[in-house]
Amino acid sequence: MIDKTSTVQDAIKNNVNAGDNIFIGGFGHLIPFYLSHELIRQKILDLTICRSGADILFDQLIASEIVKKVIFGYVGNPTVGLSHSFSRAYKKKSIEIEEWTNQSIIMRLHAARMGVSFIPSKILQIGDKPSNISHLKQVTCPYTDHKFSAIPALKPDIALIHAQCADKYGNIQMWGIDGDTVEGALASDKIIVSVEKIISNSKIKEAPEKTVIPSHRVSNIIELPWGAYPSYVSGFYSRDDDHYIEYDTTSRDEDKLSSYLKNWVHDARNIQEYKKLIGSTKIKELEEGLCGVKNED
Amino acid sequence: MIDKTSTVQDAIKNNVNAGDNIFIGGFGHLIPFYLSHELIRQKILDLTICRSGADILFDQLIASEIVKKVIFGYVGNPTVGLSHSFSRAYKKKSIEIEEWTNQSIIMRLHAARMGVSFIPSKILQIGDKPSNISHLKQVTCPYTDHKFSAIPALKPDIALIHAQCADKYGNIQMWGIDGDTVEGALASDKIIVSVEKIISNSKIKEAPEKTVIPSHRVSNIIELPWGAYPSYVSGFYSRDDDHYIEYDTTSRDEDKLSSYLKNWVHDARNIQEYKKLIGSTKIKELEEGLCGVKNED
Amino acid sequence: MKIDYTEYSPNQRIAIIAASELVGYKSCFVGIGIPSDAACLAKLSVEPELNLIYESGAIGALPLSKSYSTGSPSIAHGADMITDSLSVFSDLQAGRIDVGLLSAAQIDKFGNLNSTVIGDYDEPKIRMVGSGGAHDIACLIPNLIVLMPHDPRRFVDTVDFATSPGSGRDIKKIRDQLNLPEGPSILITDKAKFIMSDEGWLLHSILDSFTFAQATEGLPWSLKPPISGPIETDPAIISALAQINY
Amino acid sequence: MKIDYTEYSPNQRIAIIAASELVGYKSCFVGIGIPSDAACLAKLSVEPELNLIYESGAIGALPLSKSYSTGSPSIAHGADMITDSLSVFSDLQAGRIDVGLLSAAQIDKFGNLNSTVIGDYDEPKIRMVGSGGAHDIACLIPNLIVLMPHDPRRFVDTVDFATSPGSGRDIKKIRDQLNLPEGPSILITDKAKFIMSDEGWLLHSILDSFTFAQATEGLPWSLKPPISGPIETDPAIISALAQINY
Repeated sequence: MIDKTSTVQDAIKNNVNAGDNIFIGGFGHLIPFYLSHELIRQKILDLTICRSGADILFDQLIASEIVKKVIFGYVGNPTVGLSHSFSRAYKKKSIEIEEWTNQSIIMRLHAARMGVSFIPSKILQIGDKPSNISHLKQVTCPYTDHKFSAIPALKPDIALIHAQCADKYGNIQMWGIDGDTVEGALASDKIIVSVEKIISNSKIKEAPEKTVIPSHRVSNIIELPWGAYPSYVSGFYSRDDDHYIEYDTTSRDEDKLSSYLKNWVHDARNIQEYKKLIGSTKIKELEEGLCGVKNED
Repeated sequence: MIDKTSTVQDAIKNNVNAGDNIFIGGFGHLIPFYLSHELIRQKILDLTICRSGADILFDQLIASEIVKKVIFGYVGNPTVGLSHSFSRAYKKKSIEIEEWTNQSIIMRLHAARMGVSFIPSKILQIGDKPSNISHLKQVTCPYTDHKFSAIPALKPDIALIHAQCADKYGNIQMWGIDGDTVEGALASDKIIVSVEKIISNSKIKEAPEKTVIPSHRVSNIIELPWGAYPSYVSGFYSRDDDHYIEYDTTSRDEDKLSSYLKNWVHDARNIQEYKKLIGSTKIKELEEGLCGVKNED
Repeated sequence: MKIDYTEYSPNQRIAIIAASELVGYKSCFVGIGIPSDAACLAKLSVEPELNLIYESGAIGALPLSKSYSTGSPSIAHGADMITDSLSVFSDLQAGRIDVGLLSAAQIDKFGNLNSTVIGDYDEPKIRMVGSGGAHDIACLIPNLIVLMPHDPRRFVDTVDFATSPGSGRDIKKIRDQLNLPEGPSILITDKAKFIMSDEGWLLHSILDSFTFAQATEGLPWSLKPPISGPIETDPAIISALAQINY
Repeated sequence: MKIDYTEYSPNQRIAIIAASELVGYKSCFVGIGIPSDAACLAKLSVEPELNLIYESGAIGALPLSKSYSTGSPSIAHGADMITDSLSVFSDLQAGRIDVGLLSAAQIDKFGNLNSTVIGDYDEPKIRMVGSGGAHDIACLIPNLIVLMPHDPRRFVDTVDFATSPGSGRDIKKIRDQLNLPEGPSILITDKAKFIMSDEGWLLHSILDSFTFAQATEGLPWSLKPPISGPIETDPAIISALAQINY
């Protein structure tokens, strides 16, 4: 079997092209911050980024001016407030948006993952429809004559996700909250995965139910412990709610945000630098914090 | 929370009606033999039974003349041969059949599980279509103009399944091969589950990823260790291939099959009797045999 | 038992009233914030059978500490089941989840909710977070309860953008044609309970300790006197309040 | 290396020839029996990258002992991943699985396969097991290899029932219109390899140790001499044979 381990630099350089449509994993849990930051460091332009519910990682990608279009159900800083860079870019019209709902984004990914160009749904038939999806078509069930919205497939070029473990061949193990991470990855043409820990194939085979993506679908694996910070990884570390709260203040101000990005993204040339920025006190606190279900090993 | 544990007699009597459409779980693995045999013991008539790939449990239900209709993708004795009772009943026209394919049955259940009356698929557009599904309709994608078959939802009245563990509230834990068991259960209006072992709710919460059906969807739980014999249960016991092989000879002959059913079904008034029939030598052998992934506890 | 509701914060009062409404339900689609708090409160007191379902895929948790995201560790911790969002939204669309709780930035007379933009969609004054799962819940849940702090700026005649569709005569007719459930049927503020009618929200009842004037102050809808007496709260709900770490 | 193929059983010979055809593929949809044996043999010898995918949801297993069901313990044991059948069929429909291997009771000139009935559908001589996943694989897999023991009764001009659709000029035209892959392209018996053409199966090559007469004996199609020399087998395949416990 092929060894698919890579550096974060090579994985992004060899798999992502300017203009790509990128699904970004993580639903509160397992957000691939460090892996996705590499898109910024390599300044890969004109990207479309998509997922159902997006948080501050989307804000950072938008602020870095590498995003042309956002396809989403929600973009914000959960409980804390708005995604300020998203709001600014939207008002300046420096990004295009395609606005759906969380369920419809997930059903769009599911259609692509099932290999069909649409699936019917009961949603998006009433209420105001954003102008960019006002062309949404209906379909009639040939058996019941019921009307459904026809949710079109969304097949990203590539998915970037973070998970707990993988073997070097690319069998990916994940547990805890998934959201649309696995569905989005499996809908995509290519998949790159950063993990907390690379484990042996025999360890994988001991718990095949934990494997959510099989090796033949994965392009590259990168071991990036703490790569999901400030989100969290069940069994490894908790969420840094304070980081999210402070980010609200930071991102309201474009200058403050620039130095945040210099600090946390551009200058964090490797995962050790990123860990240094988090700091040992915080690391200890988050390792001891509530973090879902512990690794059973 | 409500205690949903029950006897197998009450669970079937209180939840299944004559004429019901019953999804029966188990894909090679976790076939609910003892639980489903109760349908025979209680002589609940005019049943429709459905699943994708069915093995000798379907043969037994058909032989017992409680089945009016079979909705299926496959009915046989895998590798060993045909389902003789199914073939006889089909030729005598004592059962109706609705013949699909494994994928289309699963997509039919998936449509019901997703709450839509159909989903598009690329299959069932070429090749011979059985006369009973020759009315299958097509649907055109409103975006691509591609033609798809419209796979109609299949929403069973009730699902009977077997799993490894549950708490008394009805949170069901399962691992190993699933096939369409969980999809079929979640598509159904009611769900009855037999398990190898009832465990505490706190044990459930230690591994919430193993839970495949939440308590509020489950009508009754029955502890029936060895209830999936002669199929198998990952982590508990292996498959009795010999029983399947011998069943081929038995079921070719209606008299032999009658005494098999008397012995293994009608006279096995409780799970202890069933275990006695299996016999301690065989039990030891199957407990030690290959049986997928062991229980991690 | 006479309860002085002014001792509780507006959000606590909403959670208290909402908890009463959850009696008899087995499964509840909840979002983070007041909806989650209300559902926890109900489960701890008057409806122990209630299974909390988060769109992140967590089912059966009872988060008693502050959670920021529907995917937070506190939501995963203590769950009976963690599945994926597709599964939860499938259950929702199949009518397998009994009741849902929603909040929003704006609400109008017919229960349309706005979490998308203040102002024009293409040239907004404020660009907000978008629907998330709110539109989906408002379309699909058989019983929908809306929770809104009594802030008159958030109560309008017609929302700037109907992210989550409402109810009332006209919308219900379309919902019927589409085989959708009837939409929002109850609105709870920190002072009163409203119910949906063909003509829009009707004042149903007022929380003890508050007057009609307080309960309707600044609301843009012409409101008749409440059709029912004061809201009674099961003391068990009040006792359970202490367990929730707001 | 000169190999005496008559030393091997017909099923072993099919597996040997089929294994050669799997070089270059990363994922293979396999059923129980000769398909599974052939895929295991390829993985053990000439294509270690090959991921075996069973419709039961098991991925990455290498079952070396006799398995009766696609859901058997031997298939689950040693898997890298166990997912559900919906997921596997979704991958299949999305074109994410490279190659499939099928067998059947009957095959015809255009690669239509029958596993449903011998005789008339409503009044059959023999009622068989039905499609299982065979129809689905035949419709959807980008590369389809058919494995059939050389039993002339199973080779017919037109199958009694086309459970799994074939290929050739007319069917391919319909497949193109429906955006389906081209269908069966290779047929392997225990004596020869055939390839699909517009006019149906063409004899491609014969296994060393067998003659043209033997390779075509009893087949109902008018067969021209093979278009290629004898089938060469990588000795690694033969060596790996011992590891499979038939």
